[in-house]
Amino acid sequence: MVLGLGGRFLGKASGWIAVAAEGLALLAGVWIALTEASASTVYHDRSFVWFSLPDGTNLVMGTLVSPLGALMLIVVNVVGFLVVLYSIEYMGHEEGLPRYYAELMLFLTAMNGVVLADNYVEFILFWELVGLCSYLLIGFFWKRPSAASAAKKAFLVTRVGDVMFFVGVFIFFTAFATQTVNPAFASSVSVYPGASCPGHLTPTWACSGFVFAPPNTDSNVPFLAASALSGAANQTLMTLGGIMILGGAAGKSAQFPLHTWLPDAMEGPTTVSALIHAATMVAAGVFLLAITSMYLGFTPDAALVILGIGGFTALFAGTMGLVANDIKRVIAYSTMSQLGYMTMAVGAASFLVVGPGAGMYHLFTHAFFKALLFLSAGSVIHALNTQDLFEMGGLLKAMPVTGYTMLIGALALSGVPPFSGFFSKDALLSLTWTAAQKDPVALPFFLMAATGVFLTALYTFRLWFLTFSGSKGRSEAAHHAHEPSWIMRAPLVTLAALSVVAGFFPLIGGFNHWLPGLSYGIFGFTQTSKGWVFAAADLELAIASLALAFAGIAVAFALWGNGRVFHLADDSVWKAPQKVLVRKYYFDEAYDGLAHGVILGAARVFDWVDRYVIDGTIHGFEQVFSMASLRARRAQTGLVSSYAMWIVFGLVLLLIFVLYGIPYLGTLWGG
Amino acid sequence: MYDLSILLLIAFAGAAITFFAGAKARWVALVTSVGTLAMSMWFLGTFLNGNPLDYRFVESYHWLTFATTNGGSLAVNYTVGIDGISLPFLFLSAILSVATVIYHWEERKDAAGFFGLVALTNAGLLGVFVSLDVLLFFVFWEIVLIPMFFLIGHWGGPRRHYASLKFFVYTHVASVVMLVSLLAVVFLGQWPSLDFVNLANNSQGVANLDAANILPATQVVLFGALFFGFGVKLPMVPFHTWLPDAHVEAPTGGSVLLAGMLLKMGGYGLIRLAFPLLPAGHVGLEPVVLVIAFASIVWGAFLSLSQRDMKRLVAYSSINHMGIVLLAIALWTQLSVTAAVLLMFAHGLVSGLLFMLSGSVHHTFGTRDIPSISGMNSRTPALTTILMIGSLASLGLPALVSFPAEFSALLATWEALGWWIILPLLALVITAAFYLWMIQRMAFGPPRGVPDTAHDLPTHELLAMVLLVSLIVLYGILPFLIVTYIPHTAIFVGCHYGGPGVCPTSP
Amino acid sequence: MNVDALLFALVAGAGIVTALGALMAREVVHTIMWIAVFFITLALTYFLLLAAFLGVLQLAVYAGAVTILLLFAVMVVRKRIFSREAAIGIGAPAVALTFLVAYLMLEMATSVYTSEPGQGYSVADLSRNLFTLNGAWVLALGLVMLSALVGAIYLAHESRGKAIRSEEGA
Amino acid sequence: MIPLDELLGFSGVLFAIGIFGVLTRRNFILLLVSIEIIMNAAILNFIAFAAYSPSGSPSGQSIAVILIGLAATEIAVGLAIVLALNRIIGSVNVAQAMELKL
Repeated sequence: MVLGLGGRFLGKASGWIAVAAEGLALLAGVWIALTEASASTVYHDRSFVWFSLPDGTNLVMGTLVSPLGALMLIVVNVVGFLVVLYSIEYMGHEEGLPRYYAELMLFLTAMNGVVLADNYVEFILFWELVGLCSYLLIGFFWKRPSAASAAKKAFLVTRVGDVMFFVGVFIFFTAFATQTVNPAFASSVSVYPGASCPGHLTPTWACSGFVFAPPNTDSNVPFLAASALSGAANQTLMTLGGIMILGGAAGKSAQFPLHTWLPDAMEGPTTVSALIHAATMVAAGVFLLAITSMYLGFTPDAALVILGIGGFTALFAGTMGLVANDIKRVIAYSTMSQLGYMTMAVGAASFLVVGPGAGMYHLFTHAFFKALLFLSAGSVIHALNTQDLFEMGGLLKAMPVTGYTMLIGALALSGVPPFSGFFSKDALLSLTWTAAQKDPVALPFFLMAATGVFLTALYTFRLWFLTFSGSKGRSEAAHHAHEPSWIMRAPLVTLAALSVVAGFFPLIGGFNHWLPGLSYGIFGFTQTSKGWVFAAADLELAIASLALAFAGIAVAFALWGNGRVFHLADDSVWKAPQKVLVRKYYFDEAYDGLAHGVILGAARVFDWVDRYVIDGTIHGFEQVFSMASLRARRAQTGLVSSYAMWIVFGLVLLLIFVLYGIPYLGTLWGG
Repeated sequence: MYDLSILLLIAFAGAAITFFAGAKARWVALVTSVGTLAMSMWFLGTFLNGNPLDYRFVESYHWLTFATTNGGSLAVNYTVGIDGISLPFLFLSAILSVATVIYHWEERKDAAGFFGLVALTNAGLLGVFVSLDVLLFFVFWEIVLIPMFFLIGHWGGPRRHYASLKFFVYTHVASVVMLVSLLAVVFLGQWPSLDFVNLANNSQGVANLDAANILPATQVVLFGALFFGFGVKLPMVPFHTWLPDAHVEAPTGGSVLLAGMLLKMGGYGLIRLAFPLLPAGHVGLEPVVLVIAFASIVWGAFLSLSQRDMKRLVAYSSINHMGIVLLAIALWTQLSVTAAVLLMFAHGLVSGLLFMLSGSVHHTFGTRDIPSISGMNSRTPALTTILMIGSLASLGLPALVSFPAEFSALLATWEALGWWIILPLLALVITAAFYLWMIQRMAFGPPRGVPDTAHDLPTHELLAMVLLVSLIVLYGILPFLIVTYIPHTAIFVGCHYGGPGVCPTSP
Repeated sequence: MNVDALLFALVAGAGIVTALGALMAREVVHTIMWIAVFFITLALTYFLLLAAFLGVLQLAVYAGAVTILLLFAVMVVRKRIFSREAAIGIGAPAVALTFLVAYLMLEMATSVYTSEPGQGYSVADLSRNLFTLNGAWVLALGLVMLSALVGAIYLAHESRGKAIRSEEGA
Repeated sequence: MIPLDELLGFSGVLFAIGIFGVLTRRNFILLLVSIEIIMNAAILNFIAFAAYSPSGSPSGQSIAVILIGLAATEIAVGLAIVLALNRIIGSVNVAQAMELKL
């Protein structure tokens, strides 16, 4: 918690202050993470009562350094540090730098807050701040209408997800309140580290992962008592809760159908894309699902939905990546696709009631190689001032460092050993395969994900070949390209190194519990408590995915390698699908139609009703009254005596009524 | 001992002096409002020293006694006191009047009258929130309306006469209905005095009423009338059309006080009078109240979406927010009442800020028409930044004051009504949509409709806005600073109503 | 017929005669004389009803102050007022209405429930009652008097301005 | 003691006389006098009822006191109007005071 605050002390201008602050944050983050790894108990502090009601509703803010959080802490701060360093040169010539760094640091603060949050309300708080920073940074080039529009879209689409997330958290509140006698339970939904394995219903992995537990008691009794699981209504509610949480995660992590904002978000500076829209913020959705995964373990239906959404997105985004011509958009689609893999893995893990380690593992490796890809792309854009792939080419000679680091990133993304992406992708594919064996509903999604492996390799290398291969560039700018200075190269090299070694991370002893439920394996050999165990199925799976990846690379080489240029649109067979893909399956049009046609239309209709029906009714009354009073005015003569005459007439009538009328009425009513 | 009377004295004497202070009027108004602010902050500071369930700083002086037809008598007292519900409003009123005075520091048109009316509004508002006697309450209630009528009618925009008249007719009809039904409650309930709390018997200040004296059917009728009386002020659909007109035509300071405080009087009246006094009435009319609340929420959100005038947009978003307040009040649990008070507090700050912004936009660019301004960030970064903060606060971003309020209101809605929560959530998304649309059109994009001569905010306007922004952020990050006061009082409304909460006993 | 009833018959008759006389007098000054006597007859009635304090009040306020005020007004607007009532329009409807009202009133008077007469009240009783249970009305009266004072001053002020203007015009 | 119905009859007759004056007189001062007669009739009623009050409460007399005060006030305002009328239209004839009409 403390570490992120460093970013707040940001002076004017200089990015170096930001670098120094984030450097400190990095050191603090690593130190906290290492402390976590070595400590037997988890650091947990709930001292700050944010909002408290006597009826037991307490919203407490606290700090929780959980194993998953420690992993995220390292990811966020390492990538954050490198990106801020990279920004010094990359953003050096832009206007409004203090604003840029301030927003970036606010983002890092909020992201650390998300990682260290100890309950869902606090999580939402920082989560929304992260969204705000994303909004601000996408709109950094505010004079461009497209940037302003993209920023709005990002905020709105994630807002839809957030709203679902709210409902999910409300359902949690309900679950707490109904499951416990003590009203203090309703207070806060906490992710609480489990030190022991209580309760017959708690899955065993919870010991190394999380259990939900009341914050104010010492026992680790999970809130999901037996009664929560019996009864169809409760089960339905819990499933809905899981799906609502997925909604929140899908908004942030750009999963189908809330994915439309991510490609547009590339309007922001490339550094922002690398940090926020590849490595950290979008991963927050997966992180959310991971910390919720024990809950999801009780709702297999929701887990399957998550698996399905993830698997579908993995393929769906890959297809769109195939036709994008903007270098950043290609990487953006690959981000969506990889996030789909992670989501799928967490869903599969929840379905199988194991820890969410596989998905987190992929998140971990992906953060490095995706940041690497973005920063390399940024380097290219910096040199060429264009983002169009078809204006590049042959850059390998001019920019060898960029080219080779990007190659490492591309190989890691495609899942080629020994680069990190291979291990994590293998782990999650095998997990999903297990899930598919348990329930055939998951099988189509597994196949989609497998197809996605081929597509990933295909579009990644399409990108790389179009950019770097060949003898000469396809545009004037490409001929004059040159490497950036060491400030930009250093992060590239560092990230490349990390992309290579990150895959071996789970082999380091002492960090196993950071990735609960992960069965780490290489070519069929899986590390278990009994040492390395061989399984033929895993080997087959690994070989199959490797073959798919190589096939993808080969096809890419055939079509785009060595400076060849091939447009899908030129081919008669691919023309129609290409058009659909370029238009992103018409999702933007559909949503625009919904927004403009339906909602705005309804707003217009409401406005008309408000102006003419409601206000019109009021004015109608007014007119009736003024007409009536005009009539009545004619009776006024202005002569005092005639007024008096009328008064006396009234008096006489009143007297007659009192004298004769009331007794008469009395006889009528029998009184 | 005489704290609240001193507060009222400062406010009213200050207002009176302001009218005759001529060129020094703004200084007098500033000193007056700062004085009330200082006193309300002192109340905030000392309130927690005693029993938070009590009415505090109570003064009660017998005034006169009526004979009633059945041989009893009815005392009229000067009774003032504050509790955890009125305290935030007291503070809010003082802070908004300080901000208004600072914002209008350079007001030239009949300055003494303007500042005097602002100070008088503040004084009346303070009176409304401290009075615990029906007659006193009504007197202050009416005092607030009069300066607002003149503020709109004299300093307003081109259609000010229409707007002020509409405002006055609506609110006045509502207050007459309110008074009549309140008196009906008093007489039918056979109250010993017009005080609406029974200070002698109950330290929790549970309302005076012995509901058994009034037949449930009668209660329903009376509740309907009271609900109408307060609801028009709130405002609720379909009696809301005075609000956009009044806001659009009112001068900036008038809008700030109108949205910031006058709407809150409606909510305060519902919490303080309508709901606790007539439990059977509430039960009987609950569906109607809920339908109106949902209608206000959705209606306000959709209408905001179709507005071109920035001020109108903010006005309709007020309807939306007050709809959520109404919903929270209608649920009538401790959490929801707390949320309602907190949301009103938040909305007071945020809408005040937004109306100041629209005023500044108007005199900087000469128009409030959203489509005709673009890229104002290029000339007026400070205005743009504050505009963004205000909009984000209004759409409920965390770390800004609306978030804890909206979150707890929605939580209460979920707990009470379940999936009906979809409607307010939909409205939440739409709220985000129209604010973001406004920012996108006005703040970003290539500069257009932004003259080179446009200057950024003058110091006094900036100061007023920074004051509000800092409070919005402060209470957003540390909401317990204000939440602390509310729920202890909110618990009695909950338990009095026979809700699930256990009624606290006096310690 | 006891003494009280006899006295009342005399007083009431005088009252009716003086009231009519006030309205029928040709000169306005005579009207004021008549009305002064009318006020005195009513005061006598109050004494007969054992309401001595009210009787005194009637004498002081009506027979004293009000009469003087009326007389003063007549003097201020002297020449036109001293002249006789210009046109006495006793229309048939007015007379008919008057008789109708009188008839209804008498009808009403005979139809009321009567109870035993009380013993009258001391001034202390009266004031206790006046300032406790009817305190609100005293207060309201005070407010009315205040606003009447303001109104009267305003009217006089306005008329002075108008008068000056009309004199200049003439 | 005087019978209540006679007292009420007396007051009723006075009331009718007052009404008659209000209806027929044009002179503003005479109008005021008529109104005073009506007021006195009403006050007499209050005092009469107070004398016959079953609960022994002097409220009727209290009201009478207040009414006397009110009547005095009314005369003061009425005379101010007389003065104003006299200055403005040069007459106290209400038939000429048509400005009540808009």
